[in-house]
Amino acid sequence: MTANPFIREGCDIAWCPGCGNFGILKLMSEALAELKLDPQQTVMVSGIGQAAKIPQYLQTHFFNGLHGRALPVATAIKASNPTLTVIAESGDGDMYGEGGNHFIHCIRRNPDLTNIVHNNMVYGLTKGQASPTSQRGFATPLQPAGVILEPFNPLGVAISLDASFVARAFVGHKEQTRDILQQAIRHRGYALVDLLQPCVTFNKLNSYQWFEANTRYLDPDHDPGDRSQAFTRAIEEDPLRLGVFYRKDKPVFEEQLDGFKTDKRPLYQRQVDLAELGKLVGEFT
Amino acid sequence: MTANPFIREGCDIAWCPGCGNFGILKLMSEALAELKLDPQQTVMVSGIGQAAKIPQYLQTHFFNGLHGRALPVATAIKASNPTLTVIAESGDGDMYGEGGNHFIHCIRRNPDLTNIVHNNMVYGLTKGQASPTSQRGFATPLQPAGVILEPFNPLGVAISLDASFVARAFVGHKEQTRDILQQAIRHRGYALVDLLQPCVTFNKLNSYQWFEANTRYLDPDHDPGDRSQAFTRAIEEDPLRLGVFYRKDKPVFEEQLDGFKTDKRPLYQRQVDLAELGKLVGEFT
Amino acid sequence: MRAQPTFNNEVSIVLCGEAGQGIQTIETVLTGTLKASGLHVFATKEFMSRIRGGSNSTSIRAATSPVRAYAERIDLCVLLDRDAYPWLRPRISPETLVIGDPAVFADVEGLLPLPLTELAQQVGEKIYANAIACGFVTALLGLEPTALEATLQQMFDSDRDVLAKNLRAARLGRERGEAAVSKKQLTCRIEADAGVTGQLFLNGSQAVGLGAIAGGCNFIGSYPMSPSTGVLQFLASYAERFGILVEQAEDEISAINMGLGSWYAGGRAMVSTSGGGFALMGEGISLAGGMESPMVIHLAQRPGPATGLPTRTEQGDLDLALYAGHGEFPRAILAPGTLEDAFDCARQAFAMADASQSPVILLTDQYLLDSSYNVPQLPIPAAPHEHRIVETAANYRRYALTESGLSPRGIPGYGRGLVCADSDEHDQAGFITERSEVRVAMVDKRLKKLALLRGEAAVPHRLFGPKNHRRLLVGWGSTRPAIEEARARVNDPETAFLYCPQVYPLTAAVQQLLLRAQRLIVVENNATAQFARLIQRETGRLADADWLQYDGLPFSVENLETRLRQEVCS
Amino acid sequence: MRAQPTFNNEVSIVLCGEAGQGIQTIETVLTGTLKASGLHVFATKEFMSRIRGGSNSTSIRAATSPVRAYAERIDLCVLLDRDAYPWLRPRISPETLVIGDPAVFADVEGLLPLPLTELAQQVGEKIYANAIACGFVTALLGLEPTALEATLQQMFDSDRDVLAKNLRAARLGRERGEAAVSKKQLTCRIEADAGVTGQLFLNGSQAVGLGAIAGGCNFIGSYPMSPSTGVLQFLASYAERFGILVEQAEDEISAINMGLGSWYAGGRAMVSTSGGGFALMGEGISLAGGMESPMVIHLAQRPGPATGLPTRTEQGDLDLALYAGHGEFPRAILAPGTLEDAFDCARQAFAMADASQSPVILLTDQYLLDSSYNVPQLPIPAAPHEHRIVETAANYRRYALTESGLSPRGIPGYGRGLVCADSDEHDQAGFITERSEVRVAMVDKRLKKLALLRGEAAVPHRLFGPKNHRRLLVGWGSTRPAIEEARARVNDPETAFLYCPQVYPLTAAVQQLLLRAQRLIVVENNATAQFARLIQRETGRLADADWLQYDGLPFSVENLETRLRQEVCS
Ligand SMILES: Cc1ncc(C[n+]2csc(CCOP(=O)(O)OP(=O)(O)O)c2C)c(N)n1
Ligand SMILES: Cc1ncc(C[n+]2csc(CCOP(=O)(O)OP(=O)(O)O)c2C)c(N)n1
Ligand code: SF4
Ligand code: SF4
Ligand SMILES: [Mg+2]
Ligand SMILES: [Mg+2]
Repeated sequence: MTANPFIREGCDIAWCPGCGNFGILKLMSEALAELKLDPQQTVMVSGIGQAAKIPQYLQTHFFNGLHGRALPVATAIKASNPTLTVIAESGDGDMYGEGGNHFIHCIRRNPDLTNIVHNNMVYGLTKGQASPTSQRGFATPLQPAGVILEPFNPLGVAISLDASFVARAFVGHKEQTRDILQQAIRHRGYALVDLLQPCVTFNKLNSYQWFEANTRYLDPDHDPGDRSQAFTRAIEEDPLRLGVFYRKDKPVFEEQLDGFKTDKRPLYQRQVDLAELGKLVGEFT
Repeated sequence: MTANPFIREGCDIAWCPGCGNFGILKLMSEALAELKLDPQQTVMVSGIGQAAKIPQYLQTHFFNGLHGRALPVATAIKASNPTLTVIAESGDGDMYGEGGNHFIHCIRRNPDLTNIVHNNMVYGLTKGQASPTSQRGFATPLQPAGVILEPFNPLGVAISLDASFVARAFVGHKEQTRDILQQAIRHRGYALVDLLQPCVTFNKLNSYQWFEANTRYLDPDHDPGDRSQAFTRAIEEDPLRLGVFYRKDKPVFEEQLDGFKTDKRPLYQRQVDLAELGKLVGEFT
Repeated sequence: MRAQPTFNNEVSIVLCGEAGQGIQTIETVLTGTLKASGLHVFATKEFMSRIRGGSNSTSIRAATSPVRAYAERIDLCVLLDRDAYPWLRPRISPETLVIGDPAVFADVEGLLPLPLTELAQQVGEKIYANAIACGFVTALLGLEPTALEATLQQMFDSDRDVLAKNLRAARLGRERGEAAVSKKQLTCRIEADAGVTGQLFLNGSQAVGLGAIAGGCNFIGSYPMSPSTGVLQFLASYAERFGILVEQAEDEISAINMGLGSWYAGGRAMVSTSGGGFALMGEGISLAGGMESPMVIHLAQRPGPATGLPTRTEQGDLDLALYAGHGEFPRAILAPGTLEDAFDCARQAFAMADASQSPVILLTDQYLLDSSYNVPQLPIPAAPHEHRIVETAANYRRYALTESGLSPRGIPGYGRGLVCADSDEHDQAGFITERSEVRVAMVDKRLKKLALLRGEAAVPHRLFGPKNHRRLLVGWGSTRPAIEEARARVNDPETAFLYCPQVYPLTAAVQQLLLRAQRLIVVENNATAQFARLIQRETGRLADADWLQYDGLPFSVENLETRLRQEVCS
Repeated sequence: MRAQPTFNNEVSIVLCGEAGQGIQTIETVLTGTLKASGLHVFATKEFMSRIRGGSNSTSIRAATSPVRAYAERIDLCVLLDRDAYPWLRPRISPETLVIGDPAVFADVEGLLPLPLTELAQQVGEKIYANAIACGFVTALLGLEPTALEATLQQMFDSDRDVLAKNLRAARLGRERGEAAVSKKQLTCRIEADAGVTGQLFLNGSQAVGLGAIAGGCNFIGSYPMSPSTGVLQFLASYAERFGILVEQAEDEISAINMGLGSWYAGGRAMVSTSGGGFALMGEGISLAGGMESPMVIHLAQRPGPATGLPTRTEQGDLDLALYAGHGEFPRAILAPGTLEDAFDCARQAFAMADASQSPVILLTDQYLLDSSYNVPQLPIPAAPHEHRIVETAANYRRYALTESGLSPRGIPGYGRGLVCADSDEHDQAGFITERSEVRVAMVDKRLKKLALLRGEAAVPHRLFGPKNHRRLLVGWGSTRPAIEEARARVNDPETAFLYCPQVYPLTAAVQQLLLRAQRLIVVENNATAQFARLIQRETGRLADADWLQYDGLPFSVENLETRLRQEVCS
């Protein structure tokens, strides 16, 4: 076996021992390597949070931007150079909280990118406040009497917006999750993987055991082409379903842009056509 | 018949002749009056846009704030003084575009307010660009080759987030729409009315005729308690369904706040308890 | 009303009506006709934030020599609507010829009657009042009918019937106009300049859009907001022709983050927005600063705070542009004053952003964007922009420390290296660090780049008037033509005008001029003298006077001329 | 390492280890014990932006008289982790007693060995190393064991077993400590001050939170962001007790808009955020300005740009605070320097916002918020805040023009009037208008309110040192105690220290002092001398020197003392 080209050597990893993020890191590097992707052609885009540090530990290009803003960045990277494989990966607070508006509109755009959300149902980096996916009653330093908001349902929302690929996975299940990640990365169009991940430090409720006990894969006869069925599964809470809920092939964003109609080159290979500009200016007489 | 106390006399109304907004204005003043609400206890909150000008023409309190930001304002007004009736009303661009993140998280909170969205499938005030609900192919000065994004599905998203009241109406149908508006205002909890409205100036596609031809009420046996069924109806595009899709009674946001646990008074009636503060400070020895 | 109106060398025409009545069409037709007749033409509009109704107007100056600034004086005032009249009242003098439908304006003393409703009915529809008015006005000015006819032909060439009706309407108007000329003994002595007809005629939004293309712009993600939308829509309409990726973002935060993503991947991106949207972009601008990403931000000013006056003009966001974004990093702010400047500053904004790997803000305003006039040519560069992206080597480090503070900029997928861009404080390779010595080195690295923006890469100032001046008027952005014209009119031998298209950072040359001036007068379209404060902050030099205006309207030449005369006499 | 260590009047202790090792617990236990022993105590921490691992440290000073600033010197350095050592290296002098596990730090010369692992194993778990270290240190300082025991008792009173183990660990540590004292002949002469034990001990976040409550804060919608989260969580923990509505917003934009909604409806709201979140609030701040809504914004600074150094300190957002938001409107910025100031400025921020119907920004930083020390008392006001809301009459107009610019503020549901608040330019009743004369009147009205913030409502400056100074050190915010102490140490008869808790607008008194100073030195924890620039912008007075630091750490007393000595000698 050759060495995995996606493993970045010598990182000082800033996660807590036992954190679910380690498992995700490993699965990601394996999934990328098995897909035979090229690190030089792969860009990881993230926001800020514990999950959002993952690009620092993978041997790829990265754009580790602002909290909540990975998706617009990733969309533009993909559009500006469609030859790149683009993965937007961050935490649940980042993607569904601060970045919620980008989440819904990115799905509407359907750029060809993979959106992986480490869903630990808590804000890790800022030390344990509720995230949009925190369960009702979950007590935190900021919600001392427990969360009173309805948990955000990323799958339901994505299916409502006719996202082209919608899946949920749990880091505890290595085989299945690696497979789901690979399907998502291979999928042409926007692909969401809501990836359940225990935060051993700040979320004592949703532990490895809890996820084991409270998740179950979609039935084998689940039809990912059936949107209503996918939705019905997505709103089930007990257990939370795992697997690929929904998929639909649709035209991708970047290909439909006027700016690619006649010129297919990535932007960095283009130069302004000054003669054409001269002509255009001439039209203003 | 006594005069409608919600009609503001002598307004110079800034809408185009024939605009669907006039119909909404009339229906709103009638709905409010028929519900026997008190203008002095009613607050309209809006953002910026043509729709968002409606509070200027109703005889109520208003907070005509920033583009996209009506819902957080409305949530806080209701929480700060729960005796008020609060209506957040704006356009589709305002609520689903710029304000998309507030839309999804406001639903999760479930404050007792009514959210009315004038859905003309276009940006009116800024002269005709696509809105999140614009149909694919709709050509505008900014989308000269037509819209390529999936239209935003407000009802589907709201149902995914288990919104407590979700309805769609069309301004062309006066009786039914007034009734839906009244149900929404009376409803305890967050209530969404996606209100279809022609923009006669910038949206030549979705005209009165188009809405007449492309909408149909939910079947009489539709069960608004069935979330999956509501979703299935919400993703139908041809025709667009009208009526109350979904409702569910849930605890409202403001009542669950710790700050109301012992003191039920609206905030303006409170004073800091300095003796208690002295005690608290004393605890820091 | 004057008995024997005479227009010498210049005429100032104002047309006003409701939104939706077609003022925009009249403006296009009339300016086209005037220019085709060999006159220098300037036009600017003011309009309400509504789609129909209200009161809008367009002010047109036509002259023997170039005109580029708003003037208050009205020679011909065409009233298409009752509501418009009170708004224009203050500008109407006894010399003004007021033209309107006698059925509507029975009470206006000395009205030059033009029965618009009646004539339009003859043609078929109300909307033909526009062509009638154009025919009338061109006749008053004694222009050849062919110019108007040709303009109409060009405009309505897609519909024969509509064209025929417009031509008929124009003729009806012209006949009335000719009759009025002979009756009033109106004389018009505005000589044509044959050179004008071949010149360009465009507005500020178009100039900025063209300049962006010249700068290599190939990506724009933005959210509509007056008065910035024109530039966005301009680029959208040429997206295919120039290979520009255009996307309407869901909000301004998305827009600027898209822009940064595009630069990262090798694009040349810009965003276009106004004050409120720009305020939302502050964090993104800070990200550009921290990540050392080039970024071009077009900030089209309108009066604030908050929603303010969405369709009016002000220079109220300089302070904001200067400090938007948390933390400390360099930036440049360019504020063009003419169409040529608008083109050139837009182009240069890309070059400066690219060269300095920093955000560059292009600061315009509603007045500049919505004003149009003829210009001989735009300064199209001889060669396309420099290609500054490096092909990366395997050991590429995005933030390598160098003498100048600039690290060679690689992009993913071009070369063998990895491009690691980080929003946290980072080491040379782009990885998160908290080591204080690295922090200090990175702060120093970033701040060093300001020297480039202040020096080599800077857009130079212009000085108008005597080198040996005692009194210095200072202006930035859209006020340039009005100040220039006022200064030229007064032509005081001791007064010069310093125009700063680069408002930040101030070049050494500008600082010297400011410090040397004996009397410093800063002219600004805002209430708090923001540029004067910037000068004070940068040089310690206090302005001796601030000439301010903040009513939502641009400075008129007369306003500045009057102030300058008073100043010179006192 | 010194042979016979002696601590006269003061000792400086640093403990360091990984995140998650319990440095925070040690800090709490040790400071509690020191204070209970009658010593004045100061503690501050620096930590990495990670939850486990890395290197964190806490610096504690204990003294005979009050200590309130960070000092570099280390007398006792307790190493709990290998990685921490290199970070502290620069602060370790030959005089420093380095304490650590001999198994881990075999290579550290002159180590005072404390076999933490071994002893902790004896007690049961690794975590008891903390109590062992506390026992050891208190023994070195010759403190009575009862103080430590009482502190542990208080802390672990919920779990008997844990408490017993902690007490045992403390004893083990103490025994080793006592042995070391006799062996090393260590002498500790820090006299106790009986008054200290009854004093308060709190940190900056708590002081701000308490001050907000004192100001009548009853609403906070905010989004977590270091280092501002402490204040938010503080208020959350007292939500029921003080009737405060607390909500975690989905983002900072929602947070500030919630705040404005609450003020509109009669609440007294604040938001708490840091630079990046504040940058997102700019449009909301502009809305507060345009709508004339009171608003209190707590901006807890950390080093930028972008994500920067999330857990470290800087004073880099003054410029941002000054100009955030588009358009022109008044605001005030308060930057407290001590815990008493933090309390008082937080309280005053509410009073000023309410009185001026404008946004007030409370500018703190990580260093201030994460530092704690004993204070005799907090300035709790005698009476609660004024009730400024009016009961509206039927013809109520929200923006009635008045002499002062202030219109009586009504709220919906209290009185017979309607409260119409608008983000567009509006007339006195709150309705959209585009009339230029109304626009001008409203701009003037809004700007007038600055006089109140500069005058009557202002938070006064403090001058330390001789009135007849020649040299003036100027500081704002958290640098106050370090500058105060450095000045006191040098005690130059010609040098005074001007501390400005209100950094904007500058009061007339401050301006006078600045203009009168012969030599002006501005001390700031940033790279671009932002306050010096503000002074220049407001007064034209150029600072003669800027003493800056921007490595993510606070100024130490020694740093300032050295600079001041050089300055005085030169
Ligand atoms: C604009 C802005 N607001 C707030 C923050 C502070 N912040 C950093 S990470 C984070 C939450 C992280 O939660 P999540 O995305 O769930 O990631 P996790 O740490 O749980 O993996 C927050 C609130 C920030 N960096 N920027
Ligand atoms: C931050 C910000 N961005 C953009 C705008 C400009 N703007 C005003 S209204 C509007 C869109 C209005 O569309 P919609 O909400 O659908 O209302 P409509 O006019 O169609 O009723 C936009 C983009 C703004 N005022 N503020
Ligand atoms: S805080 Fe939670 S999510 Fe973050 S590294 Fe630790 S265990 Fe993982
Ligand atoms: S632009 Fe459209 S939405 Fe706006 S008033 Fe006119 S018709 Fe109505
Ligand atoms: Mg999380
Ligand atoms: Mg709309």
